Amino acid sequence: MSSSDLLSVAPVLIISVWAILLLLLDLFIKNKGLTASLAAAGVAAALVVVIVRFGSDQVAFSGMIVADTFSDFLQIVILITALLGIAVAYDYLRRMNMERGEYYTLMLFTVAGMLLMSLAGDLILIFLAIELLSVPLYVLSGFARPEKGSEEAAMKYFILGAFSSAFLVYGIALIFGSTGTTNMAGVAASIAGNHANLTLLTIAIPMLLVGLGFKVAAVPFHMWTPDVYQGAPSAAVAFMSVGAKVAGFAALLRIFVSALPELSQTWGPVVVAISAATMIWGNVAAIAQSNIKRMLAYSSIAHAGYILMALAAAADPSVSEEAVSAALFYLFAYLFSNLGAWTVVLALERSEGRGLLIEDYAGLGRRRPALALAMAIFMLSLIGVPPTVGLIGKFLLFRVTIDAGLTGLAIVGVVTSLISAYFYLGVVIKMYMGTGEPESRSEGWLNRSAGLTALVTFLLGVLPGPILILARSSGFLTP
Amino acid sequence: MTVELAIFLGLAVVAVGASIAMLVSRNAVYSALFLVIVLFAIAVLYLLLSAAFIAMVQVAVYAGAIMVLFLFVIMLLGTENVESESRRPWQFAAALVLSYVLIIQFLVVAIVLPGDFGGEFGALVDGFGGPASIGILLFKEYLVPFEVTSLLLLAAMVGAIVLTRRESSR
Amino acid sequence: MIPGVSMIHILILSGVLFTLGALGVLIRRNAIVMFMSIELMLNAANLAFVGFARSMGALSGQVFVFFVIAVAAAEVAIGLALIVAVYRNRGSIDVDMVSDLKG
Amino acid sequence: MTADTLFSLAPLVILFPLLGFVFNLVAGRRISERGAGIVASAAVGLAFVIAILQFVALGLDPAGATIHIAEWIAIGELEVDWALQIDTLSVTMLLMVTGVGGLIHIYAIGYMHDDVRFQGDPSRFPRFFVYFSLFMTAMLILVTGNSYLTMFVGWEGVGLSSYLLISFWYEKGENGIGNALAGKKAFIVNRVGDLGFIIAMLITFWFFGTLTFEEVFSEAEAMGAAAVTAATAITLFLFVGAAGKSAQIPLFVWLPDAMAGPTPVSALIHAATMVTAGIYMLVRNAPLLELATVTPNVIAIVGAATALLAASIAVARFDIKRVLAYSTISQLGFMIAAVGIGAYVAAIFHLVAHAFFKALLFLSAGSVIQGVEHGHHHADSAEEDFNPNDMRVMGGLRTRMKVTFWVYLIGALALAGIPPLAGFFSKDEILADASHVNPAVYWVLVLAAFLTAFYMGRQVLMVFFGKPRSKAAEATKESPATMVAPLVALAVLAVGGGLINAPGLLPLTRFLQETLAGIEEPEFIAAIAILTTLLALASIGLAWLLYGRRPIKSRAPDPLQSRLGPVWIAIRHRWWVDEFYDWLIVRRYVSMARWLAEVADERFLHDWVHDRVIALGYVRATHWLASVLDLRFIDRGFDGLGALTRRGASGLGVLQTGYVRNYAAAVFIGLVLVVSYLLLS
Amino acid sequence: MEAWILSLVTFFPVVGAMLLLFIRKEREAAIRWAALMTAVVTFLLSLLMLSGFDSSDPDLQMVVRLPWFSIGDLQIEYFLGVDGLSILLVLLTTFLTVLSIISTWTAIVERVREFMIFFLLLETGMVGVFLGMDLFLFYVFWEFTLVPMYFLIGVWGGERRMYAAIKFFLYTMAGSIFMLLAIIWLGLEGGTFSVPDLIEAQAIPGNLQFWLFLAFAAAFAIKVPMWPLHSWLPDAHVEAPTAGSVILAGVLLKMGTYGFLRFNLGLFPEASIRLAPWVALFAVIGIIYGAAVAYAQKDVKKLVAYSSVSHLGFVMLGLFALNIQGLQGGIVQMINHGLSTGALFLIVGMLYERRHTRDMDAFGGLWRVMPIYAGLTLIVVLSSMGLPGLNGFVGEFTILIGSFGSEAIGSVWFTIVAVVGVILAAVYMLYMFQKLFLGPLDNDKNKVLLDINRREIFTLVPIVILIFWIGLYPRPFFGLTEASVAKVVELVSSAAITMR
Repeated sequence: MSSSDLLSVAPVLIISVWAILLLLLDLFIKNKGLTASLAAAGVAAALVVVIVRFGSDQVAFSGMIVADTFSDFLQIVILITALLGIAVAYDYLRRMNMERGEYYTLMLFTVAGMLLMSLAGDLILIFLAIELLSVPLYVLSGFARPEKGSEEAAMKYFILGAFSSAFLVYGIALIFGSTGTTNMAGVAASIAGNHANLTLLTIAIPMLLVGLGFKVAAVPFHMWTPDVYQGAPSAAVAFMSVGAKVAGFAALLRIFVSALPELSQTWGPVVVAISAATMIWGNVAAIAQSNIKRMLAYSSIAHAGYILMALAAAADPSVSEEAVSAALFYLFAYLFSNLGAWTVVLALERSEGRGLLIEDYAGLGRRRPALALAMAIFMLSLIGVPPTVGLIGKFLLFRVTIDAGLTGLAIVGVVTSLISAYFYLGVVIKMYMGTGEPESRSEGWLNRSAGLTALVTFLLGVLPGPILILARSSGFLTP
Repeated sequence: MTVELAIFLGLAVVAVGASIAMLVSRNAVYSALFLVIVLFAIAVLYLLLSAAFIAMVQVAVYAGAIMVLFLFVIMLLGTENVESESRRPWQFAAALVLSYVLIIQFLVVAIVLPGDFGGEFGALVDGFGGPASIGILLFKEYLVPFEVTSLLLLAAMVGAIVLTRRESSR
Repeated sequence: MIPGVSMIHILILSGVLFTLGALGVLIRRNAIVMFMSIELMLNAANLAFVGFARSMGALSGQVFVFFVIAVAAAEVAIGLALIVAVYRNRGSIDVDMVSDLKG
Repeated sequence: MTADTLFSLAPLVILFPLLGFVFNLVAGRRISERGAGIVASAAVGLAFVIAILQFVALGLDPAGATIHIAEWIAIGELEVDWALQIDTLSVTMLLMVTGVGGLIHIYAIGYMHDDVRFQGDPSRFPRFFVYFSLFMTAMLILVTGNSYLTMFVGWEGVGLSSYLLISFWYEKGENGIGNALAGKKAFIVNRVGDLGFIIAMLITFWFFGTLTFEEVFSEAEAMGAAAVTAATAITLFLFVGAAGKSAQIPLFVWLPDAMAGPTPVSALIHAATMVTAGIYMLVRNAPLLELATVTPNVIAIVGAATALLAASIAVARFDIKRVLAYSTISQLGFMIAAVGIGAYVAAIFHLVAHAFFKALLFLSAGSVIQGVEHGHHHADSAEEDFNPNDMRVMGGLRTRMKVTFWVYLIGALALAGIPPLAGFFSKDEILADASHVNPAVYWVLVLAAFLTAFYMGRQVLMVFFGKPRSKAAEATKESPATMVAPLVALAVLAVGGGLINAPGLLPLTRFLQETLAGIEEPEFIAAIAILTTLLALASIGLAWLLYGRRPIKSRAPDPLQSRLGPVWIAIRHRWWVDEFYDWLIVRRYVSMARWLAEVADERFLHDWVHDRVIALGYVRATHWLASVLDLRFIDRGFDGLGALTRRGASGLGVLQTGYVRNYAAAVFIGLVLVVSYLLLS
Repeated sequence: MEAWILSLVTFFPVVGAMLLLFIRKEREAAIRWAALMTAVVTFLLSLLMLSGFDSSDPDLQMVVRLPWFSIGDLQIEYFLGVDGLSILLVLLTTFLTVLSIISTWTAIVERVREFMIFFLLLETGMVGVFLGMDLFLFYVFWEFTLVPMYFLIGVWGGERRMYAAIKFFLYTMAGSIFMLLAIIWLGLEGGTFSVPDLIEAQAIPGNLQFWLFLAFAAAFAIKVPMWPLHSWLPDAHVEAPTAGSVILAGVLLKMGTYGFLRFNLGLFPEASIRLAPWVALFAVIGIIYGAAVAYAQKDVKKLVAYSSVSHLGFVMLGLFALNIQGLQGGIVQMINHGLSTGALFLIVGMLYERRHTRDMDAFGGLWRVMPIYAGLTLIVVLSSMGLPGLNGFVGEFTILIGSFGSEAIGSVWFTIVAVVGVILAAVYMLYMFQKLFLGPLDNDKNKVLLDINRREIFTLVPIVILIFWIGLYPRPFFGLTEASVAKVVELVSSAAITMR
């Protein structure tokens, strides 16, 4: 261990130390706004560190930590998510009367887990990071306790989360049994050197897919998503719908692309199937939803499917780097479009779960034109209509998919995008063409977050260049 | 058949038998006790597999702490018997079929397919599985995971408190 | 040390235990028993780890078990807390009763 | 003054009516009725002057000239200019159109003055002359166009003005819509003919690479035998066009209905000028017709058949204008037949002569109708469904409308072919040619000529002789001078018109030979002349026997009804041609359109394919995924399609039971499936 | 001027739309005037563009070409250019936008500001479609037009506006999404998204052209719309507000035919030749079908909508004649349809604004009370049914000439059936005219109708002038397109030679 080793995990360190400090400080803070600000300050500090050290590839802690541009990019995404997550939570928690300092502490814990997911160079660390990210999320899901829905969400999330992480552990055990190591570089080397017991991997790979597929909500491991998203406090959902997915994809990409590239012929088709099923299921089921939180939950499932296209494409070694950067860009795009949409949901939610039906959005276009416009932009971006970042993201994904020769998958992708237009537009229709008087107060941080995310969603649609370059330089996974 | 194999088979039978008993017991307390038996059987297996430290941890943490916690909660809530007959027989049937298939798949992987499982166990270095060797590993190579574990436990603690604290204000 | 026993035996045993654990999650409705089944699955994994560690002479496998047990402890803390909370609110820990969210 | 200078004035012949059109369109409402009429008439008069100047110029330079005005369409090889062709053929037509047209314009000033008052909308007066000028413009473009395409501009333009003029009283007629429907019918039937014209142009262009008459003809001449097939095809399709415009079988049905227009319209457009455009066009294409094989026979047969069929129908009409309309069709048949047998000059000769006497007849009929209408108003008779066109309400007008009677008689005799009136010479020329080219056609035409004399005799006797059969007829008075003066002028022409190609001198033949190279001079066959004259006299005598001796009573059946039996029924029903077309085409099309719109498009494509196959299929597919419908989503209104799709998608919701164990099972299933795949692959 | 004029034409409406945001929404008159001025300035800018256009140059002109962003080695460019294929359509767009905005003066009274903003955004999208020469940029504009149009129909539309809006969106997106795949494919294969470069390279093998052709055609055929993909059109038209219908028929549908012209013919000439008979078949079916179905409508707006199906069948027939007459005719017919159908929708809109019904049975004899209106309608109707001397004929006839002699289509029967369509056009158009204007004026509600006012006349007169201009002297219009069309024809014929 050296100081440079420490630098590689500096963001995690900052976040975790800050979390512990905040836990103590919070006892003395009456104004929870201050807690929120402090939490945000910690996240911002970590963000600064990431940005400062961006671009220096580093393998630290004897291969346990791999800090490369890939992880840096993801850390940026995660930390931005966290900042926005804190911003939107502040107003929401106050309005919903559950303003407690632990919320921010737990968020910081989970952020630490997410960051570790992107940094992990060892399967065992991935497992621990998943747990570190999940455990606080279980709690955040139940944060609106004693509200029954929130509790139920937490319960379901927890049981299924624990269930699927058991699969993950077993998968890791089998990988260990097969290759004699859990270090990803070691696994790759072992398989490449023909030392591995490949038969064991036929069970190990599916188990890994279960464990990580659960986190990113891929079909058929997605079923918790709508229930949890609906029941959990919206602020927590807004945050985890992006954060957990980003972390999950970080691990998925890292494991499959850098540890198991030799077996891409094996897992490639499986990922194709899962990706297709996820896109179809997510988009089709979303149509039936009348609750916007459930709708967005299915939407997030569907988007997992789109990103999985990149993973499927990454099975082709010649495009894997492109594919990873496409996934990265999409995650970045998704962060703003999706979190933005949730922000609007937060703005309209009222106590006891009112204001959550799509019906309730009727007339928003008149009542709060700016907010409605922002929502419309998010919806269009999620469909993939110009001039929003969603189009650029999908374009990149389809491009790598076709480049990898998976035209069929790309066709599933475009057809399901078409289906998705239906329910996203449904919201827009309600907002602009329905008649109603939605109640909502104008709250500073929510407004600012919605405005910012909408602006970024639009701007990245017009000028995606810088982020594209960034994503492109981050597509290479340190072996 | 060697003595060791016989012991292994005996423990295996105990573990599997106790697991099944855990699954079928109507009473949650019984289930917990059967699980304890399984955990003990596994701990003995750990010993056989030269993992003395882990065996100790298994007994202390699992059987000792975790299972006691389980029993404590069961007793506290008085929820030994919550289940009537299953309301969804197809779920039960599907679960059985799936488990059956998965076991078959395990067997196929372990026995039918070619794969190098290293044959019978060979000799080991001295002190393998002892606290010292594990400790060295933990604090050198696995320092980061170890620290993460501590963080995780802290988070879990905070979480548990958040979840169980009674709210007077609401 | 234990001639006659090979990794295959351990693997099969752990696989069976894992499957039984998974089966338990699927068929039991008592949240606590479900939870115990998950513990069984984790133990099966641990058994595999230890077996592989023994088979390959790689001690790191045993270290993983240590981590897994720690994680299990953390999960138990959260899980039981949740179960208690749900019980307080609903008076039952039958997971089938906890199914308001659906569709 | 050289010929070229005069030729360069030719565009004015179109420009004057065009200016008249624009003037009346813009200012017609602001000047007096008479003013509008005079402007329009003056425009035509000036055009007539220009036409005469062209005639003079042709005297100086018989070859004529082509005057380019501007480029029109130029794409690749397709080059069409706005250009006028001045040659003997077009100038003949110019003189006739502007001359007769001018007279009719003057007549119309008087006629429309009363007509707008009878119909109850005097403000519409200027509009009539707007349309008239538009018609003249289009007709003159048609006549002077130097290419198929420019001719087609006029061709369609006259169709348009015809449409507008037929439905001039668009709120009148049967059920208030009859006139409008008649106009529409005329336009659409003409469009069917245009189909032929357009296709002919397409073939012409791709075969000869040009659409200009001169170039096509010289090309065809150069190619000789190689162009026979093409020429046959082109002329056949052109004939379809001609059949539409000149009301030949099978497209003649629009012309009788076109009588819904005011009478000057019938005279100008539906007797003298527009309907003869088909003949003009075919004559223009004489070089191609000479090359073609099948076409001339087809044309001759169709023409003759039309002549006979229409004449037979005319026998059983009671509407004074309809008799004339069928007569026009019949006479057009004569001309077409003449074209078919190669007697181009005879066709043009009859065309001009027919223009004189048929215009005369129509205008006189207009005079009669308006007289009766006056009488109707004057007598203040309470007859509800009084129809001033019905010959059964007339009778005895001989004494009440003296001038009209005499000019009408002249026209009728000219039409019947009594020497030495115009019709005698022109018809005789056709018959003489037919007799040695195609005897079958000849005999059919003779029979038609016999019927012609008969129905004209019948008409004159019913209208002017006997006693008035209604109060209106009793009160009828002579028409005003503006109307009578043109009648007299036309009567003079009808009497002397035969001179323009009188046997022996043949001025018209000589004149046209400059354009239509190689036409033969017709011979005068005395035997035929005598035969036809006798037949005509006999026919008139027959008519007198039936209608003159004992004038029919107002409501009594026609004396022919009992004598002809079933034949009468057939001709009374116009051989059921309209009904047949209605049944075969109109109803088929309407029902097909309805079927396409309501069944194929609305119910099949729109509702079934979209709402059922796509939307509901979607529903079904998702149902299949989850056999049971989750009722919670059914009554959630969103919108029509939404409800369907949502309901369907909620099929997936059934899987989302809310039971954790099910979700876990899904995870498990996923695992087992993936492992199975990996093991099996 | 070269460098900035195209960007200015494209984005000036956005600037105007932004400015509208600063006007308080209660000040509706100011908003209307500002929007109108924006549209007028855009139109003037497009005229400025025209003045700098060299019609003898077949290639792109006034090109702006800047790197936008890159994906891997693929450079995506901000690449605008205008040539003979697109210049008329750009002018048509800016022209019709001005008239449409005038037409909304009294028709749109709710949420005027939003309406105008969407309308101006739509203009940008449409102009961008015609000017974008980078495939991706084109696609962005193409998809972007959906959004404002969707709102125009959905918010300001009629009774079933939501249904129509979403159907419009989904149908058009359904097609374009396959185009997106093909675009990506092309970019990967050709190494560039630049349309002229790809056309220049002609690197796509024949059998592959077939599939790419179909993928592009999916987008364009729905937009055109070709039979049997027209099901969205009547709904969208009937529900859209007048100005929306005008733009929809006048410009948006042309985006489909333009797409065929620029992309399918240019990029996949071999496939175009091979598929020409099939396109012609569907085009001809569309001609007859559209005419027949139009005839059976009771709703006058639906009648006009279906007439578009018929008219655009002619355009498609002309384009796929693949010879100079057909293409020239096709392009001019696009303009003609934009003018005459646009005018028809304006006309229907004027009537609807007065009577709030479009059921033809409710009218009759209107000529008596609205003579100016009737006269202008008559001209438009005649233009629409292809009366010689008016614009429709010039387009239709050249198309027929082209398709009749087309080697690619290969059979004259398509043309002959298409000529039947000319007759049927007269049938439904005269039927409509008769139902509205002729016959007795027997409905009391109609007796009090006022003739159209000056503003309304002003929206129609420019169109009527163009109707006559193109009809009588189309030379300037053909001249603009000539060189570029000749280039396309040459391209296709050289492909035909390699195919043999």
